[in-house]
Amino acid sequence: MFNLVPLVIALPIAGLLVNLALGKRLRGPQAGIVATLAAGLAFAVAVLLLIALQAEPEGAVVSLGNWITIGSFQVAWAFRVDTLSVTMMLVVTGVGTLIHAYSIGYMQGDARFARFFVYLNLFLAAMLLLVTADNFLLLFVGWEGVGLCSFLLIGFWFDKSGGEGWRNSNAARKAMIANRIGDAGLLLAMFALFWAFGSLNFADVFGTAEKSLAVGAPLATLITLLLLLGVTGKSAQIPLFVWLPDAMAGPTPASALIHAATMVTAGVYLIVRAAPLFTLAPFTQDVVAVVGTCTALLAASIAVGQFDIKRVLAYSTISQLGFMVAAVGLGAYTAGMFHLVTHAFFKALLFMAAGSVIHGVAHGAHTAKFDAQDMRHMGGLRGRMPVTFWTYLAGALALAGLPPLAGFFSKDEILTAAFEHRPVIYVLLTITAFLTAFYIARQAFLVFFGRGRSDAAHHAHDSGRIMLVPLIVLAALSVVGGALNLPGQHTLGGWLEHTTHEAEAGVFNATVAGISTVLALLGILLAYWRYGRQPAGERDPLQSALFTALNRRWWVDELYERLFIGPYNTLSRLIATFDKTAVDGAGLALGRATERVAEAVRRTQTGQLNWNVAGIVAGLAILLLIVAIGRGV
Amino acid sequence: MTSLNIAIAGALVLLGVGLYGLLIMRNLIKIVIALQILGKGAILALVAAGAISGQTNLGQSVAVTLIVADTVVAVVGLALAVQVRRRFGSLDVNELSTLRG
Amino acid sequence: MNTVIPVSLIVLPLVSSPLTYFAGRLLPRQTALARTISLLALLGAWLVFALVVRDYTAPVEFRLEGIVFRVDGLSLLFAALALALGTLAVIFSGPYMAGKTGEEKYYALLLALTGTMIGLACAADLFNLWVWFEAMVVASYLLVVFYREKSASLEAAVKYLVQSAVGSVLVVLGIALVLAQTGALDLDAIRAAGTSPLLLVAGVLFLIGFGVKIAIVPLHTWLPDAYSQSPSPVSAVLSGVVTKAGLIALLRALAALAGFTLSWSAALMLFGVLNIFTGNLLALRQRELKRLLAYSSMSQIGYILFGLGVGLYVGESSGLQGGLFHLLNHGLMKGLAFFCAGALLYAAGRINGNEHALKIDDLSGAARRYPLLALALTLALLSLGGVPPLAGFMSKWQIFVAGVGTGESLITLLVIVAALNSVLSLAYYLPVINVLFRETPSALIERGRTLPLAIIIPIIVLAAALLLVGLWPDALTWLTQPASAGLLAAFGG
Amino acid sequence: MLPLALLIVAVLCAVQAVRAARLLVSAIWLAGVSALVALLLYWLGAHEVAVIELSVGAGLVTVLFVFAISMAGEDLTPLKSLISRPLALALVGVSVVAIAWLALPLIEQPVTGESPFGTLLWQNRGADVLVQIVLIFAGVLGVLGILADEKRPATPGVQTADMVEDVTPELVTEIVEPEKELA
Repeated sequence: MFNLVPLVIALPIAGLLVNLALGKRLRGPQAGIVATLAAGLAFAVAVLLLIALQAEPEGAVVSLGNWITIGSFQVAWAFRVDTLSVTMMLVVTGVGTLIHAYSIGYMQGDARFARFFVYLNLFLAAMLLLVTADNFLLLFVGWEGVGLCSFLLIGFWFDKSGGEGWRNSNAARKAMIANRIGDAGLLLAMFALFWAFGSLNFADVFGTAEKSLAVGAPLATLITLLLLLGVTGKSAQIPLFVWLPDAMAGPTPASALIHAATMVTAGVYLIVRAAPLFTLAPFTQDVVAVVGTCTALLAASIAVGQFDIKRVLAYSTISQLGFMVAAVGLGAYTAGMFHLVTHAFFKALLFMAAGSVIHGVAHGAHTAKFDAQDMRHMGGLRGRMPVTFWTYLAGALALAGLPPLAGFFSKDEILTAAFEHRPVIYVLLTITAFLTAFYIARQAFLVFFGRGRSDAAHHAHDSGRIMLVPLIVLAALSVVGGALNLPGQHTLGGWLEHTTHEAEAGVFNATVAGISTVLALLGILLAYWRYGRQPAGERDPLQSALFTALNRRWWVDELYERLFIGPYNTLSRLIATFDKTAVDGAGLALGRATERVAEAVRRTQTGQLNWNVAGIVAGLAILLLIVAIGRGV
Repeated sequence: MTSLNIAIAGALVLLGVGLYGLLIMRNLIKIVIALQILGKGAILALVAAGAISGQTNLGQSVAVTLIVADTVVAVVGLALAVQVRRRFGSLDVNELSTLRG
Repeated sequence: MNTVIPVSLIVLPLVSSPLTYFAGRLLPRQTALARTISLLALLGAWLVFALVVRDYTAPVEFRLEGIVFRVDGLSLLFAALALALGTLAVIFSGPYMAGKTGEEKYYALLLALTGTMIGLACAADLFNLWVWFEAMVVASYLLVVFYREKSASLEAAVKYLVQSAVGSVLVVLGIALVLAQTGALDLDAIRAAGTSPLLLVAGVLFLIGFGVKIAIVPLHTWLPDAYSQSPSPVSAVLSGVVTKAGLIALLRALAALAGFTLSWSAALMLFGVLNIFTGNLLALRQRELKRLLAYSSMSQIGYILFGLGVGLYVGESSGLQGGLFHLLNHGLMKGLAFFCAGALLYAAGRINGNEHALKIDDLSGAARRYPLLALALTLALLSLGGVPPLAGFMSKWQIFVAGVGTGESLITLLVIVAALNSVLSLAYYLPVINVLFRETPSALIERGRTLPLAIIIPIIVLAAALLLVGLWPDALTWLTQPASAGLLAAFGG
Repeated sequence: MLPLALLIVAVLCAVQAVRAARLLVSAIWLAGVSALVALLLYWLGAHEVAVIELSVGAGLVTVLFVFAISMAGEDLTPLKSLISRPLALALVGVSVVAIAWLALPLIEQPVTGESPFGTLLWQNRGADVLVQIVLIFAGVLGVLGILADEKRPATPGVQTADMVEDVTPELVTEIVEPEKELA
């Protein structure tokens, strides 16, 4: 049964080949159906693997033969079936299939409908290669592949008219560069691994490392720090997170699949996969936890101040990824993976619900220059889009961490782990949890409650069935997803233990759960206070909140001001400066400097023959001088 | 000063004059002339090298080949120069710097 | 092995060259005949090549009129590359060069070029090596300036000629020094004569002299002009093989001066990194496709040099193998990229010399009109950018592994710089791909005509080869392994 | 010290070839260099090389230069060099002095074991001569290709001629009224 694993990758590839070959001949939604079918079959294979694993939880490695042989260095086409990889496969193909189906509705009528599904299938294949690879090199192939698909999908609408197409392709470029910096870290880590262990096979590397390296060995620290660089790129952590908000330029299903549910979690997966190395490097573990925590807090506070419906979710994603990274940094691998799974459910749901809203509002809009993503133009959609609203609500509450929804249990496990090991991190993450509840409730109130604040909002309507069914399925999963790893049962923990060998099972801590629940409720209440009662017509609730605060000197407003507006403004200024100075242009300061140097070097190509010959003579003179100096002048 | 040393010195000085000419001359035909001067230096060097190592024949026979090769290059260069003059109306290499950057 | 077979490997294309010319000349407007003869000659050469490979167990030596030739692993590797790109270029040129003035000269010189390169790879005598080199360069002049009525082509050819000639003279001076010191020109005899500091100077002269053709920085200035102005099939051959012929000649010459292998390896590594860096920077702001590809060649050559340098430094064949592997791969990738550029120019009907006029924006929307072409170009560019699992990644990876494997911190640092440059290089490859898949077709694409089969075949062959080599990198080991082992032995490792 | 004198004069000729304003004059100075180098070679005992250099270098090449100059025309406008002379001098000086300094002291004094020159020439280096044929062939094709005129809108049956036929009228105009085309 384990031998089926190459099929998981082969099926999406088959799907994309069919679409590539027949793309022009397929009419209507056919291309989408082919792609969805391919994804669905891959999911079925993953389920079969799951069943096989029940009998043999240790899993197996399926090798298709040698790939590279360089002297003693060998890399095989080998795929690993174990509880960790199958968990990832299920998430990727399961959520992936739903998003494929949703896209059939969302991308309807797009000029490049078939191409979109080719990209989606390609992404799926690369992501599955990433999670099933049995060695770092094969993992890297998948890693690069998902990056490439992300680039293609972010820039999917690069030919839109006006500045928008330019912005889209710029966003794609930025994502590509931030990712490639991370990739370089991974590449260097692989060099170091090869240099130290002479192999890139997971089993060889981890086995040798555990035997030959002491805890805290500088080599382990170096390698894991380089891996971490890769993680920060792909999983959008500090300092490379800046590409993810811009990545929202892509079509919403791509955002849901790649930039929320799957690709961005690759970093978390990598850390869990390389857990034996990270265990040997306590320093890196601390760095990972700190990076994750800071990212979570920073991103959550930024999410509070956004008006673009997708940007809120983008920052929320960064923040939640921070939670996961912090968890694996604390050594709570199960908690991290648990949150990865539940987050895939509810964040994909939130994105697709947001997509449904955008779709609905955009259809209601009658003017061309209308921003269908601005929440200030929405409001009161509860009645106009009931299915979207209810499913969205399930996702939002799960994200906010209200019991008994999925997010509550997974987040709670992370908080408990932090509470036991690192109180500071616990405090910071709890604040983040409070902010999370606040910003997602703010979004809910702005979008769905009150009265419509634009003409478009009055004319919005719910999306078609093909888009709503995936929403409903994911909503159900968001509600009951916590059952995967209920306190006391630890199904997922016991399952993953076969791979991670993590002995410690998360303990349920009533205090932690209580505090976070109360804070989540407080956050929602606060949001209701500020946004839920918002009379129609006022365009800018945040500004008006500030106005009220100054006018009435109400302590809640002052607190609000102190807590959010001030820091937020400072932060946003900081971020803006950072963005302008460092991230703009080619993507990074490095990019700018590079372009400047490139321009300077370009000038040396004068095109004048005399100078060309001078180059030759100068080269000769310099080499001769070096030789002369070597001779000991 | 033996005649061999003179040949070697000659080769080096001709090399220098030729390279200098290549650097400062802008007329295409004069650049071909500079290449020829370089070639004369190389011929002297080869013959002298053969004599120094006692392989006089070897040095001289390869020098003959060098003369032929140099001539072919000069001929192609001159043909190019004539064509350049037809197209550009000038032999100035500075005119030939449209391809840059 | 019978020496007739290896001799005919060299002689066949050279003898067919005048045949091609006269066939095209004597029968007016019968250039199809010239094309057929050249194609047949190359197919014959392939046959001979297969025979040589079949019987190949150890290097074969033979004397021709008193001068030693040797067919070894490196000769085979290079002959394979030269024949592959030569054959594909002849096929491609069929429709591409049809009806141009001097078509018969074009084919004759293409054959002569291929033949001289094979001869160069087999030469085992220092001066003979130079003569082959010079003959190769002379054969390529007319190919570069084939559009002689275009001023830009003339300009490129002038630079190419003068800079090549300066390099040649420096090589001759180096030969003179070697001759003066050792009294021999046979490479083995020179090696046997032992070392002397004088040979270090000779090596520097070889490095600079052959370096002009290899386009090591700062001797590279002719390269972007010559590559971008030549007819596209010639660009493919120039960047795919001719540049490497300089490298092969340099390796042969330096191998004879084996006493300074460490210095050579250091120089190769440093020039390698310098080339990677400069090439990338120069390519970054290019808007012309062929010029961008030309600059990218510089950086790819840098990887080759770096790999070879690492291999020589540690005296282990893996780095050399990686370098030679990349040499082959670069031939495939860059050949493919230039063929694609040529196909687009053909489609635009713009093949009367304005080869440089192909701006990157002109590719807009090519994927719709020419999906196969766009896919092939994408593959070539991704492979050049080192995206796994394509051929380019495999060889770069092998080079990097060898570099890290030395355990030297300085070399590891250089590997890191080279790896980071791989990141940088995507910054100019990806936008091109992006443009290819744009929705709105450019004027060029919109009016483009359909591509004939003879233009598509080389593109398909090379694209398939790239994929195959990426998925199964061992496919070329039979060429790289003996070549690197032989080279290592020659350098006394 | 005849050879030294020959060398000095040869170098002076070379310098004059670089300095001369008129191309024709420059070409004649080059012929001088060639002739003097040939004499020097003769003095050194390389008789055959000297003869070939005299006939090819001083003879054939000079004729070619004169022919080419008459076709291309004199460019009398004095051109300021693109690279400043001191810089050029420094670059070349460093290279040449470095080679001299590194190489000269290491060359040991000549070993004399002469063998008759002429007999060995072609036997020893036969392959070089064979490759030379390729080289000359390629060069000839190159020149023909470079100088060929564009294909005219074909009058059927008429082949475009090479070089001489096309070039003659232009050559005449160049010689008779060199300024005409410049204007």
